[in-house]
Formats: sequence, C-alpha cells, structure tokens
Amino acid sequence: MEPVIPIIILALPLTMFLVLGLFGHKMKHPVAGVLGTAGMGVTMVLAYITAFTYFFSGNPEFIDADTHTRLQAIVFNVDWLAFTDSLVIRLGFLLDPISALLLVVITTISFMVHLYSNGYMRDHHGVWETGFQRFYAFLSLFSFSMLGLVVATNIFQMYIFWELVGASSYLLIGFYYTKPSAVSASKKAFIVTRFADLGFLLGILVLSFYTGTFNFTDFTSTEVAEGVYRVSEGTAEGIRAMIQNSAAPMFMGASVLTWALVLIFMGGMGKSAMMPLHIWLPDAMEGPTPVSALIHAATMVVAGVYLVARLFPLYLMEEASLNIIVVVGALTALYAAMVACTQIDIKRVLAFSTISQIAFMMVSLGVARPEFHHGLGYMAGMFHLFTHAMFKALLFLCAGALIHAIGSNDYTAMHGLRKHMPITHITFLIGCLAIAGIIPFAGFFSKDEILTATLGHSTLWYVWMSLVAGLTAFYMFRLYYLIFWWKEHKVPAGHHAPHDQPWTMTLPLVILAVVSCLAGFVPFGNLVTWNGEEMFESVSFITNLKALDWTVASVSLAVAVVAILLATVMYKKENPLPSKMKNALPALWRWCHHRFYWDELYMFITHKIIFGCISKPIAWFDRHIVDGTMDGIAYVVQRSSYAIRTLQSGNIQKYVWVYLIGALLLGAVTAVCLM
Amino acid sequence: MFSNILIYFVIIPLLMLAGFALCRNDKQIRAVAVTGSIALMALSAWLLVDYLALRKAGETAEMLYTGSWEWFGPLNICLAVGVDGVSIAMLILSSIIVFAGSFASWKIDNARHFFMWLLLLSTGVFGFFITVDLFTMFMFYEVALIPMYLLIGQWGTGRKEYSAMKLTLMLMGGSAFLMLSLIGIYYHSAPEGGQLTWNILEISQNASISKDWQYFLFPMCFVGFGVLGAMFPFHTWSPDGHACAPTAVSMLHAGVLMKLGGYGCFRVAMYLMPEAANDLAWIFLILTGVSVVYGAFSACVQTDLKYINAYSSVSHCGMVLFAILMINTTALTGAIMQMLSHGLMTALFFALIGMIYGRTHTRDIRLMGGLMKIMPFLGVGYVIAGMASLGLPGLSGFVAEMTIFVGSFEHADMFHRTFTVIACSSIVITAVYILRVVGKLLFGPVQDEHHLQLTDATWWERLSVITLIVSVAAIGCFPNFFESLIKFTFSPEIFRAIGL
Amino acid sequence: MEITMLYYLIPSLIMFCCGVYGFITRRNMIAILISLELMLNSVDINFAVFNRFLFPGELEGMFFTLFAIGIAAAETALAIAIIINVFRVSEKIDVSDVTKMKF
Amino acid sequence: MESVGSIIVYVVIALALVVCSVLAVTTRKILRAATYLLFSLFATAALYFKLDYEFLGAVQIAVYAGGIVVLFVFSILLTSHPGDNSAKLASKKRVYGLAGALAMLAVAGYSLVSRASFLTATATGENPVMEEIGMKLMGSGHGEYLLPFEAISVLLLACIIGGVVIARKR
Repeated sequence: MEPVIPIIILALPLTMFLVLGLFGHKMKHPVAGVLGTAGMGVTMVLAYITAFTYFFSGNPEFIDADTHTRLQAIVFNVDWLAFTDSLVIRLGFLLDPISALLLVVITTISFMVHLYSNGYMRDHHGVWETGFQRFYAFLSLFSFSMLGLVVATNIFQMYIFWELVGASSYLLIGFYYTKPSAVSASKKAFIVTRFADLGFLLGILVLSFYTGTFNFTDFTSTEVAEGVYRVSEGTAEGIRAMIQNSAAPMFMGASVLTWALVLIFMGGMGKSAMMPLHIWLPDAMEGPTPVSALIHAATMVVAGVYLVARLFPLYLMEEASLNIIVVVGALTALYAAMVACTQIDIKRVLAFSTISQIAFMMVSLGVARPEFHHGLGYMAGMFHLFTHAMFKALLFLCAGALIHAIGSNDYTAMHGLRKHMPITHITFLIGCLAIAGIIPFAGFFSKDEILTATLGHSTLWYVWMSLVAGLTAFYMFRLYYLIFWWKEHKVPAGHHAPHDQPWTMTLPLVILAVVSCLAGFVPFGNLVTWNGEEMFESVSFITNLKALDWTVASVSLAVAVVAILLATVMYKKENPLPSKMKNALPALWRWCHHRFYWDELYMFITHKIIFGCISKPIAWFDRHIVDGTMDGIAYVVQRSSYAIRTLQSGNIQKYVWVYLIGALLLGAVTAVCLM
Repeated sequence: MFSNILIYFVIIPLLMLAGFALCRNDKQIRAVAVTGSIALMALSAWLLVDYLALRKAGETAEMLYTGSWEWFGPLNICLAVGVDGVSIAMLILSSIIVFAGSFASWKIDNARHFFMWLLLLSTGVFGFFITVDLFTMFMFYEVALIPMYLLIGQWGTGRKEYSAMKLTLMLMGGSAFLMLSLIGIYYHSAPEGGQLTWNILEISQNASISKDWQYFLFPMCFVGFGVLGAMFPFHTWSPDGHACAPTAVSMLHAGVLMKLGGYGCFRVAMYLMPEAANDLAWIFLILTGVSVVYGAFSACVQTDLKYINAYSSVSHCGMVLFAILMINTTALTGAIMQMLSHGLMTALFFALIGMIYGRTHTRDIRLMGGLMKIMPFLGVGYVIAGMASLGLPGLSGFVAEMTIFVGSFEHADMFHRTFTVIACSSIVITAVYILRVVGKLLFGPVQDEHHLQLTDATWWERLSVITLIVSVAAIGCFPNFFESLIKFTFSPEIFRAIGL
Repeated sequence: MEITMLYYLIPSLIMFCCGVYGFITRRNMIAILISLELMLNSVDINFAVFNRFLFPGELEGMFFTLFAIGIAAAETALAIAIIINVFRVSEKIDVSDVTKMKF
Repeated sequence: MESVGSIIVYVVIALALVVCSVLAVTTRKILRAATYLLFSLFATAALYFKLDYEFLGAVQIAVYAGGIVVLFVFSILLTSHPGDNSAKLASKKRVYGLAGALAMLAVAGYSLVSRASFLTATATGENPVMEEIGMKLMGSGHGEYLLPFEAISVLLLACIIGGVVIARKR
C-alpha cells in the first residue's frame, strides 16, 4: 500500500492542531469549528478507505488467500530515535485487523464529536464558549495521538502516543480551567495514569532488554514478505524461550516474561481504568461532555484493551498474566456495575458503566485461548470494543444534549423529559437497549460472544459476568427511567422548556443510533481474530445470528429482560420502592454510593502518606539537616574566626611580647643546640 | 591562533564586554547584547554544520579543530582547544541561552554592569567548553563562577547577600577539591620521566594514572564537579541561589553553569580515570539515585516557584550524573541529551518565572491563581515547560529520560536495576509537582484581584520564550539528529580501560 | 687593653634592650616612639661597627646607617603626625585607649 | 695597644650611652625622656666620631639630634600639659618588661661574650673622604647608591606630604 494516505491520516489532525493552536485565537469561532470538523471528516474518509482496502481488497499484502489469513502490513516505518543498533524507536504505520478497526472507530467517533461540539460548545443564545478554538485544537491533538497509538509498529511508539493521549486528555478534562474541580480532576487523571505508565515503561524496558527489540512484529509475528507479517505463536514461543535461556529468567518466583507482561498490563490498567487505578475516570467527567464521549468512553480508555490485544500472542505464553487480567477485569466489572446503580450524576453512571464494559473486554481477552473457537474471546473483546464505542459514545452524546438542555448533571433535575426531547429520548433508549444486550442491538452480539468465551474458560466467571450483565441492564434502565419518566418534568420559573438541540448535535445522535442498531451484524469473526485466520467459510448478513450459542444467548437475554423489568417496576413511576431498597441494605448502598471509598483511600495515600510522611519530611530534612550542615560549617568557621581574631588584637605591645618570647626561645634553642 | 574558529567563542564575549564599556545608553547596550548573542548563535550553528561535514568526510579524530598555544611554559599550561559532539551540543545550548537571557533581561536596572558581568560569565562558560587543557579549563570555570556572586548580590531579590555568599562559597569549596585533583592528575599525566601535561587528550592517551591514584583523585574530581552539578548532599546552594538570582542569571546558571558540572564529570573524571570510575561508581550511583527522587519529593511541597524549579533541577541534574555513572554509550548519550534538555527547559522555566514575578511581585504559589486567563502567553509557555519537564513526548525531556532509562537498564545486576527503577519512578513524582504548580498557578479562579490588571508578555519576552520553546521542541521532535551528533563521541576508547 | 668590637657591641645591646623594655612597658605613644628610636639607633651602631672592624675598606655599613637615619626621620615625622591626629580626636595618646580602629 | 686617652674617651661615651638609654625609658616625665634620648643620640654620634665616621656623626647630630628630637619635643609640648607625670607603671607590667629585656640581654650578651674570641679585630681604616662619599651616593655602579638615595628622597617627600595631610586641621 502506498504510504500517502496513511501519512495524511496522521498528519492532518496534527496540522489541524498546530493551525488551530497557534492561530486559532485569531480565527472567528465558526471558522475554527468548521475547519476542525472538515479536517476530521477528511481524516475519517481516508481512514475508511484504508480500512476498506485492508479488509476487502484481497490484496496479497493484506490477506493470504490460500489460508484465509489476514496479515500485518507495515506501510511505513521511520527511524526516530536509535538507542542502540537494535533498540530503535521508529514511527511507523502498522496495518492489521485491530489497527484498521480502531482507525474506523476513532475517526468515526471523533468526527461525530467534532460535529456535535459545534452545537454543544455554545449556550442557548448561540454565544460561543471561551476557548472554543482551543477546544478544537485539543480535539485534533487527541485524534492525532490516538491514531498514532493504534498504528504503532513498536511498543515504544505506542508508549510515546500513549503519553500524548494522556496529555491531551489532561488538557481536555481541564478545559474549564477556572473550575477548581476540573483542574483537580485533570491532575488526578494525569497522575494516576502516569503512575500506571511507570509500570508500562518498566515493562517495556524489561521486555526490550531481554529481547533486544521494540517491534511488535518481532514479538508476535513472522515475516512472510518484505514489510508483511503473519501472527504466529512460534515467534512468541521463541521470545519465551529466549527469556528462559537468559541469565536470570526468574524474578521473585515468577518468570521475567510474566513480570514484563504484567507491568505492561499495569499501563493498560491505568488507561483503561481498571481497579484499583480506576479512580480518575469518574472525575474525568468534569471535562466537556463531547470529550467524555470521545476520550473517556470510546477511544482512549480502550487503549489498555488494545495494548493487551496487540501483545496477545505473548500473553498467551504466560497463563499467569492472562489469569491476572481475568481477575482484575472481573472484579472491576462487578465493582463498577454496583457503583453505577447508586450514582446521581448521569455522567458518572455512564463513566462507571464504561469501566464495567471495558472490564468485559479485558475478561474476554483474558479468557481467550486458541483452543476454544479460534480464540473466540479475542474476537469478542474487539467486537465489544467496537460496538461499545458506538453505543457508549451515543449515550454520552445524549447525556451531553440533556445536560446542555437542563444545565445540570443530576438526574434529579431532569425526570420526565421524554416529551420535551423526543429525539434524545429515542436515541438514548437505543443506546440503553444496546448496552443491556437486547437482540438485535449491537451490544447483544458482542456481549454474547464474550459470555460464550467465558463459559468456555470457566463456569465461575461465566456466572459472575452474567450477573454483571444483568446489573448493567438494570442500572442503564434505572438511569433511562429516572431521566425520561419517573414524574412529569417541572420547568423552573423563568426558564424555557427543554427541547431538542440543533442539528449539529442531533445528527450525530441519529447516526450513532443507527450504527448501534446495525453494528451487531458485522461479521467480525471474519475480520478480526487473534491470528488473522477467518472464522467462517462464507459470510452473510446473518452470520452472527447463525453463529450464536443459543443456550448462552437465551440465558443472557433472560437476565437482561428480568433486569429491565425490575428497573421498570422500580423507577418508571415515582414510588417509594427505591428508598425502601436503600433502607433495607444501608451499608451496601453507602459503600456503593461512595464508590467503596477508593477516592478517600487515595486521598489518604497521597496527602497523608506521600505529602505528609515523605515529601514534607524530605523538605524539612533538606532545609534543616543537609542545608543546616552547610550553614553549620559556615557558622563554625565564623565563630572560630571570631575566637581567633582576639589574638590579632592590634595592641603592638602584645605583638612585641610575642615576638620577644619567640626570639628568646629561638635563641635559647640555638644556644642549647650549639652547646 | 585566530584562524581557529573556537577561539572566537571567547573573543566575541570579550568584544561584547568592550562594547558595553563604550555604550552610552541602554539602547546601545541592548543592541550590543543582541548582536553579540546572535553572532554567537551563528557561530555555533556554523560550527555544527562544519563539524558534521567534516565527520561525513571521514574525520575520525576524537576531537576536531584542535589547537594549542602555550601561555605558561614552566608548567606546560596551554590554551589547548578542541571539540567533539558533546562540546558542540553544549556550545549550542550556551549560545541559545545567552540569546534568550539577553532578551529576558531587556529592562534590567544598571544594564551596562549587569551585561558586563553576564558576558564575563558567558566567557567562562564558552571557554570551559572549548578547552581541553585542564588548567585553562579550571581557569574558565572560575571565571564563570565569580561573576555569579556579584550578579546575585547586586541584582538579586530576597536574601540575596546570604544566597550569593552561600552559592559562591559552596562552589568554591567544590573547586578546591577540583583543583587538588587536577593537580594530582597533572603530576601523573605522563609515564615516569615523560613530559607532564594538562592536555586531556594526551593524558587519556598516556593512561598513566595508576589505579591507586585514581581511587584517590576520582572521588575528589567527581565531587568537585558534582557540587556544581547539584549532587546530593551538596545541592543546597541551588534552591537559595536560584531563588534570589535575577532572571537571566537563573537561566544561565541553571541552564548552562550547572552543565559545567555534568560535563566536567564526564570529560575529566570519567574520561581520565575510567578504572576508578568503574569501581567507585556505585557510591555515587547511590547519591545521585537518591537525589533524583529526593529532589522530586522536595519539590512537591515547596511554595516558592523558584524553589520548586530548583529542586526539580536537583532531580534532573541528578539524572545526568546518574546516567554518566552508568558508563555505557546509551546512558552517556542520554546524559548529554538530558543536559541539553534540562538546560533549555529550566532556562525556559526561570525565564517565565522571572516574567511572572516581574508582574505579580510574588513567587508564592499560594498567593497566585488563574494566571492563564490573565497572561495566556506566559501561561501556555509555562505549561509547555512543565510538559517538557515531566517528559511529554515531542519535547526534549522525554527523549533524554528514555535514553537514560534504556541505557541504565543495560546493567542486569540487582544493584543497578534497583536504582534504575528508583530513577524511573521520578517520572511520576515529577508529574505530581509539575501539575500541582501548574494547577495552582495558572488554573483555577484568580486569587488576587490586583492581578487582573496585569499584562501579558512583551515582544522581547515572547522572543526569549519562543526561542527556548522551539529549541525544546526541536530536540523532542528530531532526537536522532542530536543523538547521533553526541553518540559518535563515545568512541570505544573511553571504555577501553574498563573492558566494556 | 684593646678596644675590640665587643666593647662597642655590648653598649649597643644594652641600648637595644632598653628600647625593648621601654617599648613593652610605656603607654604613652611618644614614649614608645622614643624607645623605638633607641632600638633603631642601636642597630645603626652595629652597622657602623661591623663595617669599621670587619670590612674597613668598604662603606656599605656606613651607607646603610645613613639611609636608616633618613628613614627613621621619615618614620618619626609620620608617626608624630598620626599621634597628633589621634590626640586631636581623643585627647589622649595612651595606646590602650586607641582601639576604635580595631577589627 | 690603645692609648689611655682613647680608653677614657671610650669609657665616657659608653657610660653616657648606657646611662642615658636606661634613663630615657625609665623616667616618668616624657619631656625628660626626650632629653635623655637626645643625650644618647649625642653619645652615638660621639661613637661614630670615635670610629672615624665623621660624616656619619655629623648626620647623626644634624638629623637625629637636631631634627627628630626637636619633632619629639614639639609633639610632646603639643600633646601633654607641662608637669604631667605619666601614670605610674603597674609593677607587674614593669617586672615582666624588665624580665623580658634582661632575658634578652642575657641571651644576646651570652652569645656575644661566649664568642668574644671571634670578635678580636681592631679598628683599622681611615675616615672616608667626603668626596668618596659623595661619589658613591651619586653613582650607579657596584657599591654605589643612587637608587636608594633617590628612593629615600621620594620617601621623604611622601612623608612630608603625608605628615601634612594627616596632621592638617579639617
């Protein structure tokens, strides 16, 4: 493939960032908005072209026609920084099923958000938000970084863009920088993910030290032609053997490869908000809602999943690391779902739902084994990533529309909006159905595949995850009813009745709703698998339906329907049931409502321990002990010179005395010696 | 003598000094300062181009543009010059910072004397980087140190006399150690009966310092330079000194002068006494490893902008020495990159702090807030400097730190690993204190209503800041160019003695 | 009896010791100066004596004495000027009182 | 063998020298101290004459006795009231001073006397001719003293100016 289009895909958002960042403040608001949106639109089209070429052109670069295996193609790869001859950071463009998939996801959502923001970032009177141009610049920066991340050809390139998405997320969360809560949220997000990145970095260092390379293709694939690679378990086994034959293959009872993989996964945990590094994501909702939709629901937060998927053949080599992923994912999924049931702020409900859904993907990757249906879990995880991106972005954008109309994040200020905002109502409902896993919406298929894969691995986790799926349906419909039903909407005196938003905001909702309805039918098994091999002989519109494991599907459908019914009973009309529930289980409710006190724990660790017990004492030590020693030396010198200077009294007669005595002694000594 | 391009790095500042003496008003002084610093920039740029061309043409000598002119025969002291990639990198850094510093002190009081001392300081700095004669090097080193006392004592703020005294005395204490070790090196510079020399290249060629003497001289030399490189526990001059120094002096001091320490550690201590360096590195690795984290933690709770930055310098300069002590090509390259990167970004920080302080008349972050709204240019500059400091890709800090980490990781034993991990963990702590100060200073609501009247940067301040930002970004975006410039220097000879 | 060198040197030595005694014990600055002159003078004698007895053909000792006398004159003049100045300021010429310029 | 006259002259001069010196530092009246100094300077001059250094003796009388002592007397008159006795010395201080001086006398005297045998040379040579002194003062060759001469003259000039500056009324 010619590298022109890929280069433009990366360069265009970067150019937009530079142009809007440097000259944006001189532009008129609509110009900046249109420019940013158009730039992203072009990028989206180019990304579609690239992805379609990859999946459907049948080009031998991209697919091995004989074995029906999709290949990895390095479109270009430029040396950026050479540490040693073999350890070289390159900036390149790796095209394979998952990167092509992510290209589509990112550009689509990003374009929707760009479009949507034209409406969102001004108030009801059409007055533009301050920093509107800056907002678009940051969005472009984020898009650039995220695209760079997914097409990375080596792990260090990924780390570079990993950091860049972190920074752009920081800038966007803190977009309303005069608001202290936004500032502290952005700070928290950056520092928590930074801490995770430390693990990622160490993982990279360990891995690269033992293998002498950063390239993904060297870890997981074999070269079949120049620049074209094929995923192979053999290469990963070679890596494992290389580490086992090295001087120190074990460290503290686990193999070095496990350490490296777990450390790298730690980076993923940070970005993907897995417990216990999840605390930044709910706070990140302080950012503008389109940002939450783009970064904190659809794209950046799945980077961790993407990272694990990217190194999946290596993870396969170490059972322990996959088990860790499953455990972390399953715990996080349940935790986040429970917390989501009790939140008041609608964005926070969605944030916890995001955490829970990403945990689904993690579990799915963790349970994937090549022996079971060609690594069904891997495919399911990626599938869920795709569908989730669509319906979660939809939900967030709906939430944005609601917040924009009401001016508050709390559902207590909403209630009964279904008549006032019909489009938002319908699209939100579609989103809820999709995430709850109701056939035929997108979430049903992907979640069902995940549950099938989990069942194939272990029954315990299957039951666990089904429970979480039920909870998901419950809290989503709780939210839905509390926003759109519960009781009649009361318009505060002096306010307009809330209404649907301008087309720039409703159009993305409709598009995403349509996609959420249809995305489930995409024959993913033929597009994205762990080793590129196609799952099905032939595909049609109902391939996914035919491939369903109907036992699992019917169970999960039943669970979802029961959960939705429960939510309907409890929340459709104003009734005392919810508060009764709350009073029946006060401790559970309190813990969930306070998110199991994780934030308090972190506050304690950072403020009391890091600041109070480390930084302050160190600063004191520095001022008083280290510097005190220096000042003390100076003081001693000064005091002793004061003491000595009395000898130099200026009294000439004393001097003569001393001189005389000296001379006499000298004379006496001479005399004695001569005698 | 005057046919050697390197000499002009000393001559131009001296000419500028003469020029200042002749100037009649501030306008002319600024004109001289700008002309001179542009000339220095042009010279270093030209040197870079020419150097690369020579290397491309197949020059393999360790140092290029060598020349030697004796000025004190009985002790064989020469003005010996010569540069390699490392020195050129340092020369470029110095000229950029002198340029930016001139603009940053556009409206200083008593400009004539200020600039004269500043340029005397720069003469010392440039002289230090071009010479390969230990004694001349030491002389230039002292020339660079002394003006600092007057510059801080005269144009400083706060407890300036105390700080100036402390800074000068501590650095002088360091140079006492240094002088001792340099003389020691001189008397072992040649095999029995040979002509003694101060010339670094000849000394390294002779390799005649016995191991016992190396054990004695290396720690002294390393500590001597380490004091200037803010090595724990000899760093306390840095917070006080920087806090009281005027803007351009802080820039030059943190940006360039502290690099003299790192450069000296590399060029003299490691280069001439590699065996001792290899054996004794662990002692200093502990100290520098500690200072990386220690400086970062200290910075977390400071409330004075300059103290924060000074402690961050302790952390970052600790990283330089830490990497030097790793003794392998990658880590050494990283060390030099870190010197470049830290020089530029800390100069940027100090420039911005000076500009903010010039407006708000306070450096206490508790008394400021929401400045981004009031002075967006300075705010954005500060954020960029902060991002460079915490190692955002695309800016210089990332490149340098990653090179250091990868290089340090090449040592597989437990000791090195432990300290590498400790050093790595500083990236988190750095993020903590940088974001803390950015959040308090620039974001949030405006703390003091008087600040609402303040203005954004003037054109000369903008120029100064933009120069530095562009340099930081250039290193961050095209690291391979700089790394290859530096890397060639670490020819196998350095590692010959220690069998690496 | 021969009058040898010793006979000249002994009185000169006594004179010198008187000077030392005076210098140490007196508190009046002028008295100290007088003691100083005594010491100087005794040294002058020694120069002349050594010249005459040991190197009769040369004139070095004599010239040294000559110049010493000149310098003594200069020194005295200056010292007295200072003493008078001190007196003007403090009305005293006691050495133990003049401590203002210490340190 | 010296003539008796010569011995008598010597004894007188030596006695005068010693006695006047002792008195100069022991008297409590400062003006008397100056007078005793004058006499001891005269005795010194006489010693120079005895050694056949006539020019030196003349200079001694003219500069020391004539110039310096007059300066002393002037300054004494300026700075003290007639009839003032200087305070009686603390006996401790006097004893210490005496001990020091005597110790010195003992050490130096012992070393002189114990080596008396080396110091047996007798006075020879002639009174230098005035012309020779003049030539030597003005010459610049070996054993000639133009440079010190000029230096002294500059020194004296500096002294004059210094004296004036220091003592002048403000």
